[in-house]
Amino acid sequence: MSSQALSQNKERFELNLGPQHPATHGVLRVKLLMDGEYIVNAEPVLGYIHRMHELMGENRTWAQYLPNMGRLDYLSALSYNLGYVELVEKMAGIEVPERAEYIRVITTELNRISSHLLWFGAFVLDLGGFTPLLYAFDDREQILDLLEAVTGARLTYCYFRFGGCYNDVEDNFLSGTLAFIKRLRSRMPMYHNLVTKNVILMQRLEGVGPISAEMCRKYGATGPVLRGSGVNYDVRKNEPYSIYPEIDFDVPVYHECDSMARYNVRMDEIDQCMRIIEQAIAKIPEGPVMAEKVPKMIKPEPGDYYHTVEAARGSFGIRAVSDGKNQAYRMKLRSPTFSNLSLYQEASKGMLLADALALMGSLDLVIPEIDR
Amino acid sequence: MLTLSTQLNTYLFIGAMLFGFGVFGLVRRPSLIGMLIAAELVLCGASVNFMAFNNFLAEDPTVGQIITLFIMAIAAAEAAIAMSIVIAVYRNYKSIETEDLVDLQG
Amino acid sequence: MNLSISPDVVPILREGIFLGMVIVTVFGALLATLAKRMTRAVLGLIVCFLGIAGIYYFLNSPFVALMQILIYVGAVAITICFAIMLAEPDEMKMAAKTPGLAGPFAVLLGGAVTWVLASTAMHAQWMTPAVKINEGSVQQVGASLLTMYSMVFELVSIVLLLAILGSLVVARAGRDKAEC
Amino acid sequence: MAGYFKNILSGSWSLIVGLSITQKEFFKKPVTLQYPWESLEMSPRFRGHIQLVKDAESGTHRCICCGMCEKGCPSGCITVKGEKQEGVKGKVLVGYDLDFTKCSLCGQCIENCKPAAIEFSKEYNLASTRKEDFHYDLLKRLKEQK
Amino acid sequence: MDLGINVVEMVIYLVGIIAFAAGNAAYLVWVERKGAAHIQRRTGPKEVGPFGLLQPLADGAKLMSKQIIFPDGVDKPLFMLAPLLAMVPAIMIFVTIPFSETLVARDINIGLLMIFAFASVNILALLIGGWASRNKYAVISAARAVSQNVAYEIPMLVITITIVLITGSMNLREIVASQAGPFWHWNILPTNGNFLGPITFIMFFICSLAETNRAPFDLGEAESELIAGFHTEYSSMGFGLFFMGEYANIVIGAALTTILFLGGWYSPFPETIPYLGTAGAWWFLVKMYLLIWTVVLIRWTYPRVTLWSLLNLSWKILIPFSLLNLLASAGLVKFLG
Amino acid sequence: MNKLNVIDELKALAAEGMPAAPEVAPVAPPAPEGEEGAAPKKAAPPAPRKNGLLEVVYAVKGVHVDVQVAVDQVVRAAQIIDGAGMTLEAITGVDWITDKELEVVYDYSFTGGECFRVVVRTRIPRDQPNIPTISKVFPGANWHERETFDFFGINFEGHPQLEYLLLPEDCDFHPLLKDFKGC
Repeated sequence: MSSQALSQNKERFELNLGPQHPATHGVLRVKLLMDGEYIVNAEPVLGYIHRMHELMGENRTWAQYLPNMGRLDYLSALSYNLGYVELVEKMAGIEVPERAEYIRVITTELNRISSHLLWFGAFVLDLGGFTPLLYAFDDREQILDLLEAVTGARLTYCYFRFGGCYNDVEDNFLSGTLAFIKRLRSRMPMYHNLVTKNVILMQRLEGVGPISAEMCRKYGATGPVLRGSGVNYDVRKNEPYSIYPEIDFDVPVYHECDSMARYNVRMDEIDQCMRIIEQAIAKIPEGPVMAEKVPKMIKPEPGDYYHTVEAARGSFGIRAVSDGKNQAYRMKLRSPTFSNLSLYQEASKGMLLADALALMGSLDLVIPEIDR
Repeated sequence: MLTLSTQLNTYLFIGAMLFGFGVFGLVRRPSLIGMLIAAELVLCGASVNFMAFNNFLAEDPTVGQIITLFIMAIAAAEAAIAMSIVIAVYRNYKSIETEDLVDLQG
Repeated sequence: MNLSISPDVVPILREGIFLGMVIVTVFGALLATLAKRMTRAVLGLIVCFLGIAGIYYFLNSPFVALMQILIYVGAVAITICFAIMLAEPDEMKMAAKTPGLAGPFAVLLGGAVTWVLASTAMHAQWMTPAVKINEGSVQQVGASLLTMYSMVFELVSIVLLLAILGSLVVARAGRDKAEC
Repeated sequence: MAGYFKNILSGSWSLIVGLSITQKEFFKKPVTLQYPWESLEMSPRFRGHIQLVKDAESGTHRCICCGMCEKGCPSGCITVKGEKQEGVKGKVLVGYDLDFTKCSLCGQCIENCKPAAIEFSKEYNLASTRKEDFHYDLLKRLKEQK
Repeated sequence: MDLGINVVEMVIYLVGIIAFAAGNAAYLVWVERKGAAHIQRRTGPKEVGPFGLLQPLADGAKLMSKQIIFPDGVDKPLFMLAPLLAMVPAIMIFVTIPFSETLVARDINIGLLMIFAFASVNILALLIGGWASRNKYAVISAARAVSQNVAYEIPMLVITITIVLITGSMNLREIVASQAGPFWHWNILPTNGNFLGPITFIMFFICSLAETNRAPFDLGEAESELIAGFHTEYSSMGFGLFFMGEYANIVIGAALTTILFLGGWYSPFPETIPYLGTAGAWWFLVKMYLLIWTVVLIRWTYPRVTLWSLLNLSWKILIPFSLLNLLASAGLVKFLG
Repeated sequence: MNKLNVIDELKALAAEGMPAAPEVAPVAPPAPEGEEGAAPKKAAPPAPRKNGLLEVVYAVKGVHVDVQVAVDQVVRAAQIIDGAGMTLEAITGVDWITDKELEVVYDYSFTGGECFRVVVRTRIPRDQPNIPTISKVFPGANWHERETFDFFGINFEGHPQLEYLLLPEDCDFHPLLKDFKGC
């Protein structure tokens, strides 16, 4: 009897984390098998806001598919816009004016800062600190105001067009951006004093949720998760697109592999984004923001094309298969958090519930992008 | 006029009743925890007796109190050990019912 | 207007409170032994402990009464609650089981024990001491603990230490075995 | 052992620093806006739902019923109804329906519009409990604006 | 059972205590919300009454008008009993707290013991509430809350024993009286025989935070992990009582800290200074509410600790230090006093 | 990582399955052309591609190497790529309904240094969509394969948990198949 009893350990119980749970940031369900406070197995269950974006790509013209991009990752929508328009420009051979490229980079990097700020707040909220979230929101609102003045939207931007941008930026946007960067520079020490150096936060994050570089490779994790594992990989550096080669910036890499490393990577990235924006504003030329000869109806050559950009959460890849029509034959969206989350099951084994949620927060999940 | 609260016999009777309840529970309960609860009742019955004698009959009224405190300490120790035994038994047998523990010998 | 309670009423009030305490105690003890669900049995135990604390108060020992709450309610009852949470996930199923022969036997045995003890107590001739050497106040209890009964005091502390160690060892060993 | 005390000290210090920051922020002015009582000026590029442009010269809309907005719309939320009328070249707009529940405010319709007959409105107080409230007849709306 | 029980006095004290506990619980919620809002650069409640001062009443009315929901499978009697267990001991404790030399409901000889006895009943509320809810989050939360409470009761008691050792009494009024005078007579400073003075004060404060399940030790109701912990399934006044119990416990923690360390109702200034130097209940309240404000500020500043670092803090830092302090103070009392 | 080694090994792998004159892939087809270099007029659908390795122009296609292998070679291809320290970006399918074939596309990239992207693709018959899983080589393939199973109904043999990932568990359709008509 004893051996049989031992084999089936009844002390374990199942716990449903989600679909609605304060820590899952949206509608993600994690099926936890727990042994007391320890996690034996954590299986993420996806699909609660699956919208079949890939099928929409096959039913819409290339231009009509544009607004879908802002709905994937609503926190860094412009990166996704950028990836898609660059892919179509590559397919259709459209040249983009230089001013448009600069505007794209400036707005995308602003969007990346806002995304990281929101992540920062939400992450600390996951760890139980509420106030930093609202401080981060304060700064983020400034970015949203700036971007709203340019794009007309606050969250789900649809600003870039094949061959350029929807419209030109005004000078007060550029000066406003510089003023904002000055403001954020002065706020960063506050964030570090309040949160980064806080001993409780350090205890919560240091050594928690280790993800080795090899694990990242096996699961295809990218972005800050990969860079927090000591791999110097950033699409902006490794396969430069747009005007990134002309801009001098560093890729923050931390070798600790823990949640703190991922936290530090993102906080340092905010600094680097500010550097990029400053340089881009200094260098931005005058000129048109829209290519002159953009075909009314885009019909790329048949074949398949792949393009990757660095979104706020990792490398966002699009594989488009064209059959020469004005619609895509197949549109594959490779979202970074899908891969990042797929390692959660393995990485969270044997962790405490609180630590596992810290790990989940450090992956920076945006569920609509995972479910697509 | 009723003067129950000033009579030794009242307290002794309460103590005896608690003790009896404890014995009753010890025999009746099929599970370890139930028996543990009953055992606490037995200890309480004894304590009440001590306190009663202490108040009415003892020359030195600190003795009964001290003994009661000791009983409490023993009860706490007993509860801790009983809990660990219950957990250990449950881990091994998936049950804390005394009937299921027949192969405890080996 | 005299709003103070007249001295005549005080003993009645006192008896009333005392009876209340006794009823609470007995009710708690009944619940503790008869309740089908274990959690309710623990609740009964707690109620019983609180009643006994009240009875101790009547025995001129508020200190022991409060210690009763602190230790029994605050520690022992919580330990038992913990044991239930850890070891009885299916208490509903447990409740369905009725003791077979144990029931009547238990009633007989319990009743017999109570009867024997109570009748002995009632019929015995207790010697009332001529003089009390102190009042049994907290200070005096403390002094006794550290002078006359210091040896017992130390022994109890050793017992407690051993109990902690022993329970750790027992609980721990089970865990290792279950995992490998 | 020295590390033990150092950890305690530096940890406590970080906690005190954190407290001083929040205490300082406590005395600063709130940055929020009490929405229903105060409201923000929308930026010029703010994208509300689309509306027909009122032509300054003719005092009416410029729509020529080409249907490009309808075709360009990814979500199919625009229905343009035009009909032939005696003595008028081309079609005359008789109805311009917008189903705002589907609209994603991408601006494809406005880009596709040759005569620049539609623009984004600045409407943002658009709460309702009924779906029908978001079906707009833009032509009627334009007339009501007069 | 004293003979001269005055009915009027008893009723006044009882009503006063319940009003004080309930009023504090209600208005501390307001303080918490308003304070948190301003810390976060928001306005907070402002609609109901001036500065939102009637918000607690509106909240109370809302809570009372809600339906009590019993989820399937809950143990009904226990489920209903738990909120009462959370509130009643808290009110019992208020009986012993001396707000000034004369303003105390019952001056009990072993008041300190009484506070700890009834505070330990409070744990049962969490345990029973969590268990009766039949909700896994609630059960985990209850287990957490209890292990936390048990771990922090030890250093708290040891520190309290140190103070009792110095004072030689468990009577709260006498403990305060032994600190009579300006602040250098208080137990917070080593000058009064409490060897580690300010450190024990901070340790005791941390313990009281942990005992009352306040952030950053609010593991029991860690909303990002356990939804709302042991009161996940509670609605209406069941939740309301838990909530009030929590705030009443905060008041008790602050009051106890004031009594043990901050000289109770004594002014920090020498008596020679007019007005400021006079002792009285207001000084007690000033000190208590300052401590409560610190509690609020802490909640809105720090992230939550994990269970292990919480237990480590207790076992590796607080307990050794408090034992050290006990030994040192005992030595001090033995050789100097 | 040595790019050339990977290319050689993949080339050898692709050549293995067909002794009868494997197609010598043209190196770098002209930029605007389709991948086959022999894409006929737009009206006619392109013929199914033969197995083999193409080195394509990165600036146009976004990948460096494009290799089509036989169905039973995908695991070995994954092993070669894994051995080179590359990572799996995505797995997806394409429904070539006119050819009655499904294409499974594996995107690999290199994150350890200089950019290098490899596409491995294979074609399986539409009525028997079976393909070995590579989740033993890349555990990250687990979800990608489940997603492809959701959308195309491709059966990854040996997959540890081939259940619906994004679609509801009770659905009985595969939306990205070209004959899917909505539900």
